[in-house]
Amino acid sequence: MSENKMKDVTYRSPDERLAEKKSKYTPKYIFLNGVLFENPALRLVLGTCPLLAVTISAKSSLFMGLAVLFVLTASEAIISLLRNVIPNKVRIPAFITIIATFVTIVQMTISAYLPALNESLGIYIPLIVVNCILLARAETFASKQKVLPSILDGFSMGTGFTLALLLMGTIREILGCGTFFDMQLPLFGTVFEPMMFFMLPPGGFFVFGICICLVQIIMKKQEKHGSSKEPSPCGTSSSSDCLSCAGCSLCKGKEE
Amino acid sequence: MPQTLSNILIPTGIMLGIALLLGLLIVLVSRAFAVEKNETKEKILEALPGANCGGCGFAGCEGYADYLSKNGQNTALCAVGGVDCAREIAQILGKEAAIPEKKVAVLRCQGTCEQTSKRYVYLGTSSCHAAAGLLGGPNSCTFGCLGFGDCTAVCAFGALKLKDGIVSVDRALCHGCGQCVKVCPKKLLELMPVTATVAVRCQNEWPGARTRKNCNIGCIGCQKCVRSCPQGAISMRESLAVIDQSKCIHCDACVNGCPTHAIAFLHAGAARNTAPAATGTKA
Amino acid sequence: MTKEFLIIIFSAILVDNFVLSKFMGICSFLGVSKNLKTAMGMSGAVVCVMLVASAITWPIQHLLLNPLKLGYLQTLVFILVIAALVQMIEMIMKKSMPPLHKALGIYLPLITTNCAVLGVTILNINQNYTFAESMVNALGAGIGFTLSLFLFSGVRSRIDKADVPEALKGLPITLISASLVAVSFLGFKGLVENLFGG
Amino acid sequence: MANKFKFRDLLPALILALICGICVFLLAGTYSMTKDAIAKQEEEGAQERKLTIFPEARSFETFQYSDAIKNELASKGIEPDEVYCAYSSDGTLLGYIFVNSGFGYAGKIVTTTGISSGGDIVMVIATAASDTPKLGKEVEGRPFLDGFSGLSTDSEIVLNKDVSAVSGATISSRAATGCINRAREAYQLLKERGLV
Repeated sequence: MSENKMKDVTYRSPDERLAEKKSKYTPKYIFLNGVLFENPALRLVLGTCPLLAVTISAKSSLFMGLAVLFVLTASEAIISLLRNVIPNKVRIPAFITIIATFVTIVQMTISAYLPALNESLGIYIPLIVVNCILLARAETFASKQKVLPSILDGFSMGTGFTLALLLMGTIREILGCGTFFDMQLPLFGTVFEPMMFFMLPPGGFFVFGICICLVQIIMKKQEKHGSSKEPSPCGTSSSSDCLSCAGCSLCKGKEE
Repeated sequence: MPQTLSNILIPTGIMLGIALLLGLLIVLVSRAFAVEKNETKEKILEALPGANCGGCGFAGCEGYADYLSKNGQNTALCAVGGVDCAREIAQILGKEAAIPEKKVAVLRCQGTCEQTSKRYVYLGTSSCHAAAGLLGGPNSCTFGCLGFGDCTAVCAFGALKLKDGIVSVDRALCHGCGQCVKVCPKKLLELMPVTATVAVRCQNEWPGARTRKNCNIGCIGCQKCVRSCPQGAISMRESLAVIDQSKCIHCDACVNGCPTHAIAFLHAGAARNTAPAATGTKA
Repeated sequence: MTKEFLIIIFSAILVDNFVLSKFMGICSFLGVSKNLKTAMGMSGAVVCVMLVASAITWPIQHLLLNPLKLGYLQTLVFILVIAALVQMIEMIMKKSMPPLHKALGIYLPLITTNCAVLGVTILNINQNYTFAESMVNALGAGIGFTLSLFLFSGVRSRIDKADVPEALKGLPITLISASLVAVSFLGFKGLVENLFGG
Repeated sequence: MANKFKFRDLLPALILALICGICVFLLAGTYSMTKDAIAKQEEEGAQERKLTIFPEARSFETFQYSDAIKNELASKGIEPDEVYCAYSSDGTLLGYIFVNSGFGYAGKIVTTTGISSGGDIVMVIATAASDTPKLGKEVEGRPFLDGFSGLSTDSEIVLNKDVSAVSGATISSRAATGCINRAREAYQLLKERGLV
């Protein structure tokens, strides 16, 4: 574990705490947050179920990423619009209903009026309902912030997720079946025998682990140079309300 | 028109029914399992730094906040939060502010690689507990610091660093939370008040001759310091000198008298006063 | 009849284990398997959500949605039922087991979007199991989830002890070991066929 | 309950119900608008599949058979979803089309099996909608399905003997072969009853 875990945890006076909560979410910070610091797939490790299934080919990862980007932005906007209406007791069912309805409407319109898009995207839309990112972002961000930051956050999270998917998709496709966006790569057919392992989900785990390792190295390098003013990756300032998410070992969250 | 109308109204009706039913169920369950909100506890939890280090003796900040909201005494146990955190808690509970006594961890061993030697080459897992289990560890002095860093791993503030075989405490970063004291298998780390200037930096209870053979900076029990201390603050345990910090007037007589330098200054600025008979307390 | 149930249970636990063969519910699987106590707490919650959800969704589908040809409502209604169940379990847990509730953190509400739970309910309908069969399937899936969580938290606590290269510390090494565990589960593929001559 | 059941306590339930109601209202609205569009898409897809099996066919009628036979097929578990007869322009019967569905690795597989009036399989088209591309989806590929063309419907088709399975997608290939075998058995039964 990184040795200085809670270096900055000292006493903060009440008004300091308030200022910190307010000023945190500037637009630039939200975008960088979604793509780099808090990339949903590689840092917060959310949305892994579709991620393993979809990143078999770069094309399908791209389409899945775009679908998630579109649905995530829109549903975060709607949820942050209704955040004061929905009482706290029924927040999860309400959020998930809004998300599920939105996804089903998108699925229907696409399969009815856009057959070309449906051919490539059709299968991934129902998968999005089960994607943890939507509910996680709705719960931690959209239900607390105003509409505009939520839309930006949805957009940045979507792009971050698409980039992560694309990265993994290309690696798995090149290693798994020697093609890139279905174009047969010259070297790969003959000299290098594509490995079926990467097409199977265990391969997905493996490549996912390697990608997170790469991100971890980059983040550590930046931390050493101190160039990135990287907040605690869980996006939560003090460690008390850390989400103890899977990425906990990366961030300054408390450690059981 | 009626066809599409019923096509829309029926599902909407069904959904309304299901959602209402589930909503009612949720409300019922939430009433049956209502958790009373403890306002003061929330406010106190806000005030505490949230390091969950256990320095106050409770299971993390949650436990301490719970205790405070119930009986409201000793508001100054949080070493990490320091003075202003204690003041805010006292203010929340409406008590007068008590000043917490800032404590810092001190390693009571100076057995670096040059001062001591190794009895065997230890290749097990790199943890003090594991090494201590094997004949008391590879060090020639079995009381000494093993240097595998169990304490550095547990220190939440990065105050402990491994330096040429033993642990060195960075007094600025140390918040006195006491986690390292608990985890050290040789019980070498101790929380001492910041105001302390000298300490016996050794825990070796062997008779002097045996200590001398295994460590050239250990306490050999010659009792020179006991005689030289004007306040009689130093007593002997087996053949190991122990200083009672409350009686110490920081006259530094014991440090200058100690032949093996087992008694040492705790921080650079401590050696302010060399004259043995000086009186008056230091800030 | 019991042979039928045995086949379902066996394939749900070993052959088509929801986490390690069908790869559903990985988000909470990775997030919670850090220590055994929270892992068991989580799988307890998942098992009862699966059982109760299957018990509720099966009649809704067969008595309400099918006769009225409202297939498209299926996902929405199922997720709503699961979300309500999770909300109730969260409240019960907050009252009776606060430490476990705090340890699970975000992962309790995330059971709702846990693909395994929704997967079980939809699978029960697609395979058009009878009510008893779908309950058995839910039980099997729950036990399969617990088994894989149990195995994996054991593996994970071993890893924390081993000295792992600096860059691989934490999540990467967990994922690589998860892929190895998943490969081991591939071995069960042909089990049910020759065991029961299915 | 400690305090009396006030209306305020019911508010969360009502709001949840309201939100769900509005959601489903929108959903049902879009469904009814898109229902016929989707049906049209499906119809086109099905029509296109039939035409690829019997290119020279001009018209397709659903094959009528009595309920007794339907129950008999159902009891044997080989009842096809739909059965069509293909007629050429001058009305001669070209063959039959059986549509069966089964479950592959990750979802539903629908097979459209064309059987000539002589009793041999003309061509098979499979759609594995929710299968993962490059794996389950390969079941839709021609290399796998062309293996079935020309096989006679008298004997059972065995995977890896008459037809080689798709590597890496054994479950989906087995499911597809199962559907085609069910179509074949249904054809045999209708033949015994003299209807075909």
